[in-house]
Amino acid sequence: MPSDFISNLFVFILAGFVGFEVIKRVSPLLHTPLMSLTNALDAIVVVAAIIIAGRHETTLSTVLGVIAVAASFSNMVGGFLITDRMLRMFKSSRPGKAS
Amino acid sequence: MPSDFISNLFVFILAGFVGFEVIKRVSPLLHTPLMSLTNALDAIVVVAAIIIAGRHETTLSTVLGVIAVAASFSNMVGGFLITDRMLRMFKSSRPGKAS
Amino acid sequence: MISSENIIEAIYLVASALFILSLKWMNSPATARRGILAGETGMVLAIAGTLLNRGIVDYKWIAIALVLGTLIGIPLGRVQMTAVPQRTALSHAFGALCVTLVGTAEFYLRSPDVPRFMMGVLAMEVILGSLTFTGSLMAAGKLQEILPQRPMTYKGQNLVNLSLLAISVFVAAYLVVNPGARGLFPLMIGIPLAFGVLMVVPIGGADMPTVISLLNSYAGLSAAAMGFVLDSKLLIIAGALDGSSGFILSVIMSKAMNRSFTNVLFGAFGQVQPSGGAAAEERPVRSATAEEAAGILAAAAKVVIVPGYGMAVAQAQHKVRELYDALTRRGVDVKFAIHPVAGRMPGHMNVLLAEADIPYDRLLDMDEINSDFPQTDVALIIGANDVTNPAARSDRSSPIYGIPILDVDKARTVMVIKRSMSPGFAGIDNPLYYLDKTLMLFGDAKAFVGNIVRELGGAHA
Amino acid sequence: MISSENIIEAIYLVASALFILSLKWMNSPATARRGILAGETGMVLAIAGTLLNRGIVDYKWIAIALVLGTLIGIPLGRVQMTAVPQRTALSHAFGALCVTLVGTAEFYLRSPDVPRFMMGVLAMEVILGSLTFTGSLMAAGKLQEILPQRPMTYKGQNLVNLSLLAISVFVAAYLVVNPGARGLFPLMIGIPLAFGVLMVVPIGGADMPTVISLLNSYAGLSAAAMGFVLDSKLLIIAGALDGSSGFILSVIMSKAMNRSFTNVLFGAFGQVQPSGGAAAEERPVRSATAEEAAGILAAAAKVVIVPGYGMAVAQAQHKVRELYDALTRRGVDVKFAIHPVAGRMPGHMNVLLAEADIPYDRLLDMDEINSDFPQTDVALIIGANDVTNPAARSDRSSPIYGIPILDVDKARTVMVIKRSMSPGFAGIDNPLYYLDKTLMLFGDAKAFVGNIVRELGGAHA
Ligand SMILES: NC(=O)c1ccc[n+]([C@@H]2O[C@H](COP(=O)([O-])OP(=O)(O)OC[C@H]3O[C@@H](n4cnc5c(N)ncnc54)[C@H](OP(=O)(O)O)[C@@H]3O)[C@@H](O)[C@H]2O)c1
Ligand SMILES: NC(=O)c1ccc[n+]([C@@H]2O[C@H](COP(=O)([O-])OP(=O)(O)OC[C@H]3O[C@@H](n4cnc5c(N)ncnc54)[C@H](OP(=O)(O)O)[C@@H]3O)[C@@H](O)[C@H]2O)c1
Repeated sequence: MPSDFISNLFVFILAGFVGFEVIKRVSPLLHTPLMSLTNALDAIVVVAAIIIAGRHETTLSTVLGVIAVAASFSNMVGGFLITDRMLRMFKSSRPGKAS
Repeated sequence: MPSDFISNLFVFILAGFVGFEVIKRVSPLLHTPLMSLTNALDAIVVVAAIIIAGRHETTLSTVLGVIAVAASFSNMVGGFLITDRMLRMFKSSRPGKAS
Repeated sequence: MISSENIIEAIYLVASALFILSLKWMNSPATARRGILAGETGMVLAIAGTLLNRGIVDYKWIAIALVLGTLIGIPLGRVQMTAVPQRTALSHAFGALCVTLVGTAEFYLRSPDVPRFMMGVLAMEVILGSLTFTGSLMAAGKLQEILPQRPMTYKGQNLVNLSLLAISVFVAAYLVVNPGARGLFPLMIGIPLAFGVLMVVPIGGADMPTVISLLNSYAGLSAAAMGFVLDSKLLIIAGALDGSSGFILSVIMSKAMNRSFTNVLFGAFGQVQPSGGAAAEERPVRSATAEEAAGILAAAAKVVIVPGYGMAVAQAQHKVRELYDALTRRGVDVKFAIHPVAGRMPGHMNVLLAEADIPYDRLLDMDEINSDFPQTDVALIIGANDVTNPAARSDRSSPIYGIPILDVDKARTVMVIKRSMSPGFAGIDNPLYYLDKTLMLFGDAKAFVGNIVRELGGAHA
Repeated sequence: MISSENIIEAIYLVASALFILSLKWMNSPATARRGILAGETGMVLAIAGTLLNRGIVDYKWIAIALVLGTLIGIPLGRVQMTAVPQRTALSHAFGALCVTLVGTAEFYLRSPDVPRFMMGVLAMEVILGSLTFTGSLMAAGKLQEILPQRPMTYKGQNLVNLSLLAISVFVAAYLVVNPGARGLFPLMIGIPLAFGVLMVVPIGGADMPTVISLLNSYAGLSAAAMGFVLDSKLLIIAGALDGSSGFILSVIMSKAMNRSFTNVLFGAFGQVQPSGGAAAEERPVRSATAEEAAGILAAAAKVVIVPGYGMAVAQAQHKVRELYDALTRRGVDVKFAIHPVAGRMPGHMNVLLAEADIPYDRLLDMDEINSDFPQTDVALIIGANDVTNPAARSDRSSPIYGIPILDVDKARTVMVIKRSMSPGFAGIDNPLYYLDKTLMLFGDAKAFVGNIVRELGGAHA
């Protein structure tokens, strides 16, 4: 068991606590945008894919890497786009006219 | 800058977030017990003192270590004792007789 | 003194903090936009930081992949609001795909000399990743109604599934002991892929949202596992955040539907539908026309509109907006009662109504609004059913007994817009429809609301 | 494969999680006891784990130290509730002492070969530690009234203090560059020690609670710094939690007193007192006897008791409890209005009333109770002053203008128990006392409440 594993475990546990505390308090009003936002954030796996694709070690690894980058990056673009679209809809004051 | 510093920084930041989220939601009713509880928890520095005292390298270090252990441990004992005392006072249902 | 690794790590640290803030700011619509900004900034930083990585020798392929990703991503960002559930499922599939592929690449680059421990985590990453991949695709298919919505069950199904899972775990264990066995790795992907499909097959289309959230947390976990393999705190944090989000949402949903996870996963709930539908027809109900409905609404002082899944499928939100305008113009006080699981995903009604520009301070949670119903003249139910079913309060035998519902039956008059007497998602009859105070308004939500608006002389579309 | 270091680290991980849960469970009285248990378990685990450390050659001294600590700790755990502020200050001093000593030992064991970076953190640790040590001692002294409560100020004071701080930072910087200069280390402790004293000297006794919380977060930070030096995540987490707790509490306090930190630290607020005191005497007030007060209370249907610092110093909580019993027995509805900064530390009133066995569901926050005052027959103010001062709402010139207060003046009758017309902590006159609806009940809180109880014939002590 590499010792950096434990320090990563610390990070994992703490992040878990933060996650629960923070998400629990997201207004139910925004649960759908929350879902798409977490999609976008989940796309962070792209960083790992980028390295695989960029290291260019074997053809296999490069191919897999490229697909992986495309897949996760599309998540990021799509996720942020739609979350933004949704949130732009939420208006508090009496709005002017139907969209 | 040792690389483990950054991983510690991760832990620090995360713990900070957890701290804020959690403490913000402590009921004002319990702010005094909260203060004494954090005193008790702060006594965790005893672990570092124990090692200094126990390694027994120089007389100086041992003396300092012993004082340090005594100081922090007294915090722990005192802190938990008084927090417990306070909390035992808080009663919800109509109590029987004045203490 | 300060190596480029350290700089990258520092950038990742900032990115992680930004991700946390991004979720934190989602707690209210006022700060939510800032939340997105934080998320985007974090993402840009993280990617920029990664591109600094010395290991990268060739940026061509990365560039191509990024362009590709953008091309796929933009349409995925432009889908109809009603298509959000399947879009979400799809994006879990993509995320899981990425994780699985990276895991595979890592394995073949490193094996045979993969440290036992890391091999274990890697196995977990790949297994979670691949089952999430196919599982999410299935879910998306069912929601998009490419695949049959109704649950497909057969005897010993759960046994088959679990044994599949067991086998893949066994393979993983074997690989941990001797990581040289490259030949076995495909098995460790193939079997979970199959499992993912079979896992979702027996689950009814309407249960998908819960499944999606569950898969969401799997995706998060696999990302975190990848973080452990690559010793990347950034991935671990993002994974943990994503995982807890998915978990909490699925808990909220199953609570509001009073179902247990196991029940959702193995229950094949949907089947009940027919029976409930049949029982319905017999007893008499009072129905009314759009004209009558319009009259009653115009006469009311306080109206609460209860939207449900039906409004979503009918795409009626804009007509509802017109109704809201027409009534408000006549000085009627109009509120919306939003049940936590109205529709088919958490917050479903809120986005739809927001899409139609209805101010969100008119949308009230169940807990806020329930006390108002006794003072309400008309409760207008538009395509909602289960979330208004009084049986949940009274009838112990009902499958939805005990779930918190909207007390519409406390209002002076109840009007229900739906196409027929057929039941809702839970597949059970709704006693509400047989009350004297209840008027059934049969028809498609969009069309019927449109008629009411016309009667009120308020159509401006 | 699994080394003892790993086991210890794993134990520390569990301990950290328990600490977090412990604070989490403090969010309601129902779970708070569990919170302590979690904290204690975590502490035991952490210490046990530490004792496994291979570096430890000799347990004798540790044992002695632990016994010593227990002997000091027990009395510190048994102090009067009214002495809690100084006890808290004292325990910060001890914590900081420990951190400083450990830091010193570490330095002398490692120097001259201390890596620059670590030396920097170590310096921060000892500087924060030593100034917190003396600062807390001073605070404790002032609260215990061993030291003069009133702020001591002289020209250029802040300049002197800041330059002291600057020097110690400079020394630290020098040590970072050449860690061999063992001779300089004592300076880096001595100067902050002096700074700690001078920092607190100009601060009024009543401002101490804010200072204490600030020092609390310093203590936390220094512990975290130590964690960085020793690469111990456990210390970092505990330090961060402690730091944020102290910070949040001091923010709450300064908000409720509408003061800024700088204002608290450099303001020497206490001086205003005399002027306000002088202005008071002139205008006429109506006063009443215990007998009259008892009559009015007995006739009332709804009574709200507003306790303040005066009740604390008079130790009147048990008498108040008797009053509460006597009135409740006569069917009067009695509630308590707790202002966030009533008394001299956060939650001060709550502990005192809890100590007197008054059920906490009778204690209402400012926000909960303020709407009740208009329907309240009698607001009985016991040793509170600033938190009831209407000037905070109306008089822009008042130093407390804008702070949220208890709207006691909205009650039908207001009765104020205090010994004189002299002002409270803020040192300003209170217009409330000159209202026609207000009756002043002059006397010591404990004695006077005792008399009222006797009049009500409810004394059973
Ligand atoms: N929100 C979530 O996260 C979530 C997730 C999973 C499951 N669920 C479940 O979904 C259900 C949601 O309850 P709900 O009341 O919103 O919906 P519901 O109970 O599913 O009822 C929807 C009703 O709308 C009517 N309808 C369908 N299409 C329509 C149209 N075009 N025009 C007019 N009416 C139409 C249907 O009746 P007709 O066929 O007669 O028109 C049906 O009775 C709950 O049982 C909940 O547990 C929710
Ligand atoms: N709670 C916190 O965390 C905190 C921290 C720092 C500062 N503060 C400040 O402390 C103040 C608290 O307000 P407060 O209304 O509770 O107290 P206060 O404004 O300080 O007033 C206390 C009053 O009690 C009276 N008193 C003193 N001894 C008494 C006795 N033995 N019997 C009867 N009355 C007695 C005093 O008048 P007589 O002398 O005429 O009897 C005084 O007017 C606020 O200004 C707040 O900003 C609070």
